[in-house]
Amino acid sequence: MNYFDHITEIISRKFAQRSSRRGLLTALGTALLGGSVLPLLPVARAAADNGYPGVAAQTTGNPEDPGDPTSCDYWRHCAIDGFLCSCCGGKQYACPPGTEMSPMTWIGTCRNPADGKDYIISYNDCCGRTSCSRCLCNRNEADKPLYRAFSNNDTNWCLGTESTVYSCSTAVIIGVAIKK
Amino acid sequence: MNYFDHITEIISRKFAQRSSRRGLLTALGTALLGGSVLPLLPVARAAADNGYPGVAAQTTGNPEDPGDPTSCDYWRHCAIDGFLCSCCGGKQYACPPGTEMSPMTWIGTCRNPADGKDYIISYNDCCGRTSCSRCLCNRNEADKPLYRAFSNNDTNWCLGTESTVYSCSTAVIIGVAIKK
Amino acid sequence: MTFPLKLSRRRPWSLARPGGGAFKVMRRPAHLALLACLLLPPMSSAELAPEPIPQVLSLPTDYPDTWLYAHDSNFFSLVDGKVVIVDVAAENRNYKGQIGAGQFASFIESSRRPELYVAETFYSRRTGGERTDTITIYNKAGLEQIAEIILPGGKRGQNVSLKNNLQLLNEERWLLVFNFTPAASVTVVDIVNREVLTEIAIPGCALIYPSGKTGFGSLCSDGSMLVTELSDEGKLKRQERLPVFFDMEADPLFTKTGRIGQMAYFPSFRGDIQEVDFSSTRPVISARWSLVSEEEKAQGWRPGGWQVITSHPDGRLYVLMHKDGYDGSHKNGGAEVWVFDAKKRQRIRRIVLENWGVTIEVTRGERPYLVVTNADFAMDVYDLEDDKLLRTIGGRAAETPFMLHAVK
Amino acid sequence: MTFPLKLSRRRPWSLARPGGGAFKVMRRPAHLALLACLLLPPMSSAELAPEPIPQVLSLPTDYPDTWLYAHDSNFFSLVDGKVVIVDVAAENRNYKGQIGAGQFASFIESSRRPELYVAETFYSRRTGGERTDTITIYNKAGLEQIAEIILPGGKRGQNVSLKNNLQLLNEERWLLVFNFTPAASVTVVDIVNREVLTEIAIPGCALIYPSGKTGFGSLCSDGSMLVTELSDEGKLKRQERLPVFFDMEADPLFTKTGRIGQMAYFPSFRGDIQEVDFSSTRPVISARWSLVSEEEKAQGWRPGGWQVITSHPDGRLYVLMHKDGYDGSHKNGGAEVWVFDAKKRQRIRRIVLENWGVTIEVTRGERPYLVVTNADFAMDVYDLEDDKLLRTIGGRAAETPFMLHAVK
Repeated sequence: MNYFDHITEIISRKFAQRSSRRGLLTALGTALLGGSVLPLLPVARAAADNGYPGVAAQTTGNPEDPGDPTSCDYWRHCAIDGFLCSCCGGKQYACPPGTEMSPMTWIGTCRNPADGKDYIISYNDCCGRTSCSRCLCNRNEADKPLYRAFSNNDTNWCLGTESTVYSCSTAVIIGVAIKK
Repeated sequence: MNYFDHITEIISRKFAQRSSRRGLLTALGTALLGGSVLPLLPVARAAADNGYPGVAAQTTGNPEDPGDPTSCDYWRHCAIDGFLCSCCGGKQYACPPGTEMSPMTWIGTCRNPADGKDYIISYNDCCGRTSCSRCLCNRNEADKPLYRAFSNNDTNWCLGTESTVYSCSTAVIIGVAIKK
Repeated sequence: MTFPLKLSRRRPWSLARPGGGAFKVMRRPAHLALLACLLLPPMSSAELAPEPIPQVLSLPTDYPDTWLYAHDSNFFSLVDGKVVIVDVAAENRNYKGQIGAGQFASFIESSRRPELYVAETFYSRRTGGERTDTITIYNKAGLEQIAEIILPGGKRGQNVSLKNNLQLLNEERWLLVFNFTPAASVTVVDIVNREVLTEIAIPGCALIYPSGKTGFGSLCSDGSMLVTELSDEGKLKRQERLPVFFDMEADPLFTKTGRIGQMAYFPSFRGDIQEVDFSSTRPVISARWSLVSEEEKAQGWRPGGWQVITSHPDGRLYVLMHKDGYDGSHKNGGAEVWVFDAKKRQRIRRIVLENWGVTIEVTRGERPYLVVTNADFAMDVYDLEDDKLLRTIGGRAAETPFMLHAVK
Repeated sequence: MTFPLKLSRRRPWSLARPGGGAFKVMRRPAHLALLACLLLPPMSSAELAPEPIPQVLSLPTDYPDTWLYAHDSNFFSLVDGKVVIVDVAAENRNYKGQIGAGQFASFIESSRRPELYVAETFYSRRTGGERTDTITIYNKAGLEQIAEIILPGGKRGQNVSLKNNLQLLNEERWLLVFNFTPAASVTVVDIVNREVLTEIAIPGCALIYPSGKTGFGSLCSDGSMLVTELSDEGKLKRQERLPVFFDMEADPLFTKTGRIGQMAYFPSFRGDIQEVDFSSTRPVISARWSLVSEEEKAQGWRPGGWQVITSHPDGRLYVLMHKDGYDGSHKNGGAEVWVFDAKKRQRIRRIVLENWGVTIEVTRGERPYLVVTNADFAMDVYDLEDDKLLRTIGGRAAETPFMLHAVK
């Protein structure tokens, strides 16, 4: 599910007003995505801070998959909306125990700063437990209104699951996209 | 229901650490209860601040019933625990629309600073709607453990109602207590 | 200051009755009666009188036009959302009451009957088990549940609260519910007789924009509109796809509208207004104009937030605006509310908000108030006489009130 | 950084199927398959491989002794509480999963079977309608609901979460549930065969303190203890009221205990410890001693908070303490945790907390951790090797985690 529209935007805005740390990270991220990939930097970002006090940073353990899966800035999260499953007992590609992964989803295309390739990311929701409430993250660049359903993140994508109750969202690699 | 044990205590503690305003109010309240009743002061307290940002202060409209029913410091609240119904669409003696007043309750004895008398106050809960969540207030002086049930405020007193779901708490006058 | 009650110390009240089965619960506990024996007779006229138990407040049958409904989707416990009734004009007692509205519920009030409607979803075990979709009907005065209609099929569309997924039609005789499974359809309910009439597919389209007496439009994924006309019996009479009238890729329309009379004003992501005339059963795509000057466009002024637009019967549109917008900033909220004369298509003034805004609403009375869900999820109330912040209604009145409905 | 998917722009995916009835939902949506056709073959070994869908994590069958259960009663949405499984020792991934536990639920784990038990209450319409009380059984590895037992009579006791309103007995064959209507009773459930055995009244008393193989004590409102002995079939065999052993008025016992072996340590409001030996079916009221010196007592040092006491199998008691206590401060929380040698009845040391504490727990392993629910409702983890704050687990891990259960 992908509908936590303003909150993280607001949170990051408020945070930025206080410290501008997040603005810095965004700028850093843009620089990284812009071209010259410096493999050490994303790791440094992850280790530094994910922006969620009380949530410990992670790494994927794979330098080809750089960044912190508990951070809204993690490269796979380029079109995610919701609570990050990595903060909720799941992983960036897996649901927490006891939940069910939605077979339906909305999809984004994110560039991996480690190899410069565009990956198709499937934002499958994890369903059947109450709101995880941790690591609320929203990025709206590719969002379209509700009438373009599979490009819309205001919809509860816990569909086709035993329960439509939403808990958190994953960001699963389903392949490399054709270059535009 | 009367079980919001530490929260307001904690909130007031945190608040006190910041500004000591609440400590002042408590001291003021104690002074008032101690003997010389200054009728203007409780009103001044009510108008000043109830301690809950975003909740507007009230008065009872009766100088014999001084203070602010949205304040934890209001004299009738001497043994209350929970969300104050005055902040939730109810009044100090009445439940919000759509809820049901619990016929069972726990009872406290509070001194009215206006007449110096001790009143028996019945803390009937309002039930059948979700947590109001406003004006969380707790005062534990007369609280006994769960095995002394009718003196215990950790119990959900939404009993004997169609639903046991708790929404907020009232503070109803049921009479004047015998002097000890 | 507490004086422990001596009586309760001598007599343990938690008397249990042995054996199984459901105990009958006393409606008026015995100890209250016992306590009454201990009360002194009134000693002076100044003494406060005992207050009756139980007492439950009620509301007027017709709500004042300074009230609104704050729909709290409650992101941090989505199954337990609610609609809070708020008086924005009063100095205090702003929170009037609440009704349940969980699991991506939808809400609408009737303006012809003193009733409120909530479309919601329940699970027998809260987050799982058997699903039941319902329309729950409350009376305005008591906020009591007076009827329930079961919606068949478990297909009620669940999304962040929108006004146009639950709409009244046919002089408020019908209530229309948007479904999404992901097949899109609309269930028509006879809300007077409390029965489900039919379900109508709206493939590739979404939402319900009432049109004329018995029609409605739905926005479609290709930038067109599907028109559905119902028979007098509430069955499908005719469907028609209007030609594409906006660029879905470059500049899609928000699903939120201002509505003045039968004219709806759809803002676009980049700051245009698309007018659609819903006077008759077949909507007419009308003029398109810009909310922003060329200079403002260059500065990136765009509409943004959740409920980004609202209107007043006096002919004014209110739009929540932010600067430095970009493709993807359409839900960011805004720092200003711009006021437009809808007929003249001209801006009247800019209101600079005290706090960042997420959702806006304007009460419908002759002296209107602007209400803004701010970034802390409290509601800021501005007096539109002088555009000054009058008060903030917060203190957990609602956890995440993304949708505000002014009383009609 | 988002690159809008060209494909989805050309093909609107929200294809609806007309007509009524429940649509069968695709388990693997067709568009994923279509997308696969657009994927390039792997170009280099460095490329990240596609990840299978669906994937759901699982947990070990035996949880490490550095984990605990944080019971979130969720005051701001009481119907939607939960139990969060937390690894307090790991550097990250501390939040392992959650199970539902709403409407003043109770929780206990089995130490003999890989199962978790929740006693809770559901309403058919979330806040109203038909009430159903259940024991829900989860497996530890999958956190899946593997069984449910309906509790009859709608009498399950609802209170702020306590350990002793849901207890295992008879080598964990029986699960005992405390009822309160306000008649007090205990329902005995055969948790192995998943059936309700009986209900036993405990008039004027409350809670369940297992004693011996088939007995339990309950604390009573006059300062005594009621002893209940069950037959091998889980029926009532014998009840006995022990003499009053504490002063209910002047200095009542907390309902929370430390328990080392079969000895329970009940703190009193004013700072004593009352030992009760639960080795055999009939509890033995044992020694009473003070946690505080005369000087400390004069300074008002008292236990206070919610879970104010806990213990470790190594023989240590941990008590949450505050200064300047008064009658009524027993739930205020505390600034220090005092560590006692239970056998010697002597304090070993004082731990000054970094943040005000509300509830404490100590993990049961050889290298124990002290976990404190702090005033912000985050969990502070202290290393008991050096009493230093190691980490804080927060970020809405739980809204109001008043009760922490260390993995046994």
